[in-house]
Amino acid sequence: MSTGTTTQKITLAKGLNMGLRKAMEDDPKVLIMGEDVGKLGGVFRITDGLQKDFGEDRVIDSPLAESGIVGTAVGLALRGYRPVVEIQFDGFVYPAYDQIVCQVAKMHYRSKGRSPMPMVIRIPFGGGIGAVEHHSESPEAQFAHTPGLKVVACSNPIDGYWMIQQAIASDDPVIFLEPKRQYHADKADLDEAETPEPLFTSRVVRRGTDATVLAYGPTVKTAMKAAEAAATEGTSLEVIDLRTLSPLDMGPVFESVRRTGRAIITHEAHVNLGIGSEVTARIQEQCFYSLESPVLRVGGFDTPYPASRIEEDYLPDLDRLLDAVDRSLEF
Amino acid sequence: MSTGTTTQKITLAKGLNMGLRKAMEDDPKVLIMGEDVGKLGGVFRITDGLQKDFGEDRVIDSPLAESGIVGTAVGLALRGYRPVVEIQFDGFVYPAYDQIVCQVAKMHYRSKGRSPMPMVIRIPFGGGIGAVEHHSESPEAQFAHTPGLKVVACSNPIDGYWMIQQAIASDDPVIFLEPKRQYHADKADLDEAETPEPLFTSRVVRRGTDATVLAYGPTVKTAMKAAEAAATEGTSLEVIDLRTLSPLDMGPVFESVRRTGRAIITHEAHVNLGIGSEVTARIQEQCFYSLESPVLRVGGFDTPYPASRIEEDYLPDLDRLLDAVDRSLEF
Amino acid sequence: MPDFGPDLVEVFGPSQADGGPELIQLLTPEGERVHHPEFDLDFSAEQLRGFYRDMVLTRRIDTEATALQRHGELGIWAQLLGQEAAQIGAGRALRTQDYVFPTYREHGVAYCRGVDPLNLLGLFRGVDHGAWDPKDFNFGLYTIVIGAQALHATGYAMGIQRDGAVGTGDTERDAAVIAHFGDGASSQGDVNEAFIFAASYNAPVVFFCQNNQWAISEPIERQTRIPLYQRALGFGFPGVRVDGNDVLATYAVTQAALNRAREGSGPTLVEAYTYRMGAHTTTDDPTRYRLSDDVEHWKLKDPIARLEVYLRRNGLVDDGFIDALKQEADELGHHLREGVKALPDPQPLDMFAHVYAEETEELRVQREGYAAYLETFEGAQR
Amino acid sequence: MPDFGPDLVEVFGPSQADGGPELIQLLTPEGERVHHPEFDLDFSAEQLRGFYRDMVLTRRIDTEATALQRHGELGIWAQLLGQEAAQIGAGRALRTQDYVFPTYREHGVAYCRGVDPLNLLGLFRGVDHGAWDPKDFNFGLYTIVIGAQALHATGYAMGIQRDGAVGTGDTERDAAVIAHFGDGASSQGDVNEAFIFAASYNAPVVFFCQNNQWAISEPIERQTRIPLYQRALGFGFPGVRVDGNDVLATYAVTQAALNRAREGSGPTLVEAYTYRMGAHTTTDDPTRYRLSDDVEHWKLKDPIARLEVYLRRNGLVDDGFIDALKQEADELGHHLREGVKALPDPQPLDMFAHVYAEETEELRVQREGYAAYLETFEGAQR
Ligand SMILES: Cc1ncc(C[n+]2csc(CCOP(=O)(O)OP(=O)(O)O)c2C)c(N)n1
Ligand SMILES: Cc1ncc(C[n+]2csc(CCOP(=O)(O)OP(=O)(O)O)c2C)c(N)n1
Ligand SMILES: [Mg+2]
Ligand SMILES: [Mg+2]
Repeated sequence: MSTGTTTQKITLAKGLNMGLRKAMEDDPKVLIMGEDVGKLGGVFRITDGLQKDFGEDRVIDSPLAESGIVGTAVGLALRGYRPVVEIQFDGFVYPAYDQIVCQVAKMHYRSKGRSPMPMVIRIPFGGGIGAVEHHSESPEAQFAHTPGLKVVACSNPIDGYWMIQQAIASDDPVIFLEPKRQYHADKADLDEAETPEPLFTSRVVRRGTDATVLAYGPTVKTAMKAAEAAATEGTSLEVIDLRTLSPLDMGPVFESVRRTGRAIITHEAHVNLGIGSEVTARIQEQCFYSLESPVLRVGGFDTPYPASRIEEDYLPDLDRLLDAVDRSLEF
Repeated sequence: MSTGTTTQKITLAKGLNMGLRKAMEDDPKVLIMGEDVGKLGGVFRITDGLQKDFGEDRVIDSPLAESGIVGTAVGLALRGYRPVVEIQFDGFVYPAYDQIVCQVAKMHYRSKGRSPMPMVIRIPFGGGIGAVEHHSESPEAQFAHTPGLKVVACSNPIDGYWMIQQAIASDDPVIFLEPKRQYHADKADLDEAETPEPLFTSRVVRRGTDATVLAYGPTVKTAMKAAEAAATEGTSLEVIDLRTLSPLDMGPVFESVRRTGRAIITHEAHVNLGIGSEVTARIQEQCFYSLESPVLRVGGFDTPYPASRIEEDYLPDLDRLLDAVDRSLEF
Repeated sequence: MPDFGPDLVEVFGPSQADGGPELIQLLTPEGERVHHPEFDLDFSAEQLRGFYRDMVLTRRIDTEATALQRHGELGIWAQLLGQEAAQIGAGRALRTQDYVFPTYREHGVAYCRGVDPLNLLGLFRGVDHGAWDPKDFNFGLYTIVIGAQALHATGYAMGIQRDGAVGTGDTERDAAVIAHFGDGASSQGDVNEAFIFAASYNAPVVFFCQNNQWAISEPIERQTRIPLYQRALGFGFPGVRVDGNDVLATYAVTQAALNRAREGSGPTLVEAYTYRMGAHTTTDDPTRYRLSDDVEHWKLKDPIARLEVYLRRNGLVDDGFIDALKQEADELGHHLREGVKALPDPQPLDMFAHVYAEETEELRVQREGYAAYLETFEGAQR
Repeated sequence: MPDFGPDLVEVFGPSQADGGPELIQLLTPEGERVHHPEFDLDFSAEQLRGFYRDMVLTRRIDTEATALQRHGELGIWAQLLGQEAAQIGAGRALRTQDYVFPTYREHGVAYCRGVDPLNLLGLFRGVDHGAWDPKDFNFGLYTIVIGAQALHATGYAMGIQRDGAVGTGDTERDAAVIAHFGDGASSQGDVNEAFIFAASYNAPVVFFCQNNQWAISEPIERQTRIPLYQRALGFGFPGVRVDGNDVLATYAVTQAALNRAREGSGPTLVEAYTYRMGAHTTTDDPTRYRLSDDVEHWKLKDPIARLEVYLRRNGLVDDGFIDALKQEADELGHHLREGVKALPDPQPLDMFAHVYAEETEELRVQREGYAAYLETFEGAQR
């Protein structure tokens, strides 16, 4: 591993792969578990090469049962391991839901802190890849509603590299959401010598004055594009990458909204009871007198994820976001 | 069955039992499935006597597997039956989560309406009964976030009687929440000759002018008591029983909040991403200029459900509700 | 740490790729008709030609779809190459009143049930999640969450019991259900719960597992250390392993299992021992995890080739038949190629259709809001 | 509709309540020592008296707790009456380094591991969700979601493998895991997935199922139509049925299974054939669903009585021993009665403790907010 300050251009997939490798090198208790994570390196190749280098005992191809994967990971965590579970696609996390919500989330509490659950559950999430049913879901709100879990979403290669390591280092269970359609989309410069920001923080990724746009995971890019487009028309949007969904890091959000007076939140998950509803409820509570218009939400519609030929209509895009910005400004 | 206008005093448990019986009499396709629903009549005796009268083929004791129960109910629905599934306690619905979210909720959509899922999933929910872990959960938000499901909560004996029949008659899958600690708490007069209100409607249960309190299931009673208490101090609270959580019936809520200018919502579920967050987000969007103070939420804290000796501290009660009313009025 | 892995290979490896002694076979890979004390059947020439035709056409559907995916017409395609006999054998053993719960790979069974393969292609193209009415063909929609449908099948079978359509002796009436799933899916809780429910209620369901040796990159020995058909023994109903590349044996065994179900004798697990010759789907790259030797070995067991040898050797087909069939396949290919491009794309507002049997007010508002929003673009490029 | 229920009764009914021919027994209900070709062991007098003492004290814990629930000191209690031999036999077969994953009814095993029974009572009283440190006793917290712990056990066993604590031949080092669950739980997907994972990885875990014939009101035949221990055969590892009311046989069989696990030979399913003499819990009313005849039948098989007969008949205990034990039990009862009332109630703010290893800012705010709110009542009655 280099110790200098050389940087390299990496994709999100690469950042995650490097981060996992680093975590495994740093701590022999870190294990990777999931379907096809071994020789294949996962269907998205995020664990590529890890089984070859760390062996079958640390990179474990599991029988095809998500409850089994998470349930055995609970046992391994009780034995002192730090399992990193890969769920192959967002839509396949539900068979493990009981283990996650009743066991992973509650073990620390139930045991009065004696049985920590240092587990990471990685979920490639979101749509836009032209897939069949169940491959484009955004299940984050359901986990964020569950005390005992922490939920984060990365949005770019550099965060991918750092956040996965921070999540693995966390003694709390972390649902780790990866925007699958960004895996190979963009490259960024990684400087391994940098000190990353703490995991459970949101981040202002673009400064602006007229309205605040909140996003996470795949919609950060959309929000940034919207801000660029708006700028050409003289509207200055501030963009915040929430990064952490539970806990929410509302400080920077409140600060921003108090300045701009307007907020729009966007995510791919259904609007109804999505993260946006909680963020909205908190903003209206804490920034009541600063708000010049209602907080607006631009999300996936309240329908099941549609057939992929019309998924671009389901997904919040630049236009719908700008439309909401306009509505907010014109309110 | 009586056809006159005689009324009888019934508990919620009795109302549900009578409603189920009526539905089974009316439609031979209605089946009851679950753990211990047969001879025992369910651990809460809601299905008491039904197996005796309708036989083992219509009141089906199942192997102990919730995914199995719901999954086989899907098959029975596809064959033209109308299964009414009992989940023994709220905390045990999670093994069935995948079947509910990926199959029950999506079958109608997936099949373009050709394979309806007229299924009711009854869940005794909420706390306050001094139980051990997993017996006091409020999982409604997770289902309400799922398009394709409808979610309702009854709060009193009369609604129990009517709503269960309406839910069974619905061609959509309904998650039917029953406030277990009210099962035997109060009695009310049932007049079977009445025409019930439609299922998916909220209802103003007390008129008031100073603030609107929104509740459902077990917290309706708390809200009513709070309103009485507030009245003695000269504060007039309007109370709305939401009854339907997905879809939400916001019309009466908006109308009320526009009048009172203030809203407080209460539920036992965790505040974070509970139904209250969605209701709040909608109110601030639709009643922006009417609101004189932020919408406040009084819910279960964002901790796992605690040991029962302190559950009264976890649960929203009269005092916490009145405290929020005060904060709203004083804002 | 102790060595707890490698000995698995002894149980199932390429060396045992013939399925072991318990394998039921009526037609050898060399095209020889062999006999079986329990599961033998007399097949008419017409039946045999029918099987052959079915398999050839099914393969054609698969290769056309694979090509169409390569040409960008489908988002993805789940290939069945090598599994034609398993699917045709099972599909042809069904009666009209039987009901099928497929996975995402049951193209051959769909074909047997009369579903236009264009509908299958549409799903993988992304025009919808399922275009046929299950009730028209007694063929359920493709299920992608692995194993979930095993429970649906069991429940449906419980419905058949309640309808009194089991064990009456009336062959037009007695019905059974077949639940398809893969070797990987056999590890899912849902599949095992289906075994429990089916056994408990003695439901008329046949669990038909195509053990194609792979669950994406994971070999069968990750899911079980003993032959998979033996799983059933633990649940108290019979399991049987049939040569899934032998259409005759698969037909005979599935028919026997369906008959058991229809007559009221309860569930059976049929393990069709076969091989996924292609990739898991068109996005998969099997060279990363399996040996080409293994694939070569299985090529010798090709389900179509062996029946063709048998038919030709016994003079049951002539060149005319083969040519006519080739032409039929070409026409089918043409139908698919032209048809897929002509499949109407869904319209944006279709997204809102059928979420509920009774649309909710809030969804109506959302739909109308989006419609109004779309109108603001009026012809303009979004 | 066809009749698909009643014949089930033939498989398991009161008539077969002796467990059938495959039942392993070392001590008959009449207190006669019988021998078994595979599972016999020599027991010292001290060991036998120990088992007896363990069972008597365990029963005392149970009856005291039941009484305390009646007196309103506990919210609920899950009784183990009748299952003492199954639990003591299993519990005593463990070595220190072995690890236990219990259900909610494993009071006898908890006792064997040294957990103060007051902690168990505390849980049912509602003072917490589990008061002991699992690591201190290698005894996990009670698990209420049925079957979930079978997977935890399997994962923990995979951890033992990774730690190289299997098959080394070092009896201080080689470890195994035991997963407890009930007959009802055997229907859960999680338990069956645990079988699959354990078999696939050859994990050192013993699945110990107390088949007490009932899952609340549902008889065993709703869960399985064949003897439950045979479930294991479908997954490729051994299953065995032992007389769960015979502490000697349970001990011998569990020890053998644990040894298999420790030496690296993988999982075993032990079905301890027993009977829930009491209600499911103190809130249950079994007269609604089962015959008192059945209960009477099982009374004759009482696990404690039969060992007492044997001990007395062979002069291994005298009245002095029995009296001393009675006194010990009385002291235990006293400890529980006094102790339970003295259990400190949790404080409101405890609710916020240990949600996370690292408390979140938002939870801190919520906690402090509630603390401030509580202070506004300052001594006043809320
Ligand atoms: C619950 C669930 N988990 C994961 C997946 C992703 N997935 C799709 S197919 C597949 C492999 C299935 O293997 P098998 O059951 O053997 O069927 P085959 O594809 O070989 O026909 C996996 C892991 C899924 N569809 N559903
Ligand atoms: C997943 C789940 N479903 C339902 C319950 C409610 N429940 C508690 S114990 C029990 C019966 C369990 O029977 P069995 O496994 O035989 O154990 P036993 O109580 O007889 O010891 C049920 C249904 C539960 N705890 N967990
Ligand atoms: Mg396969
Ligand atoms: Mg039991």
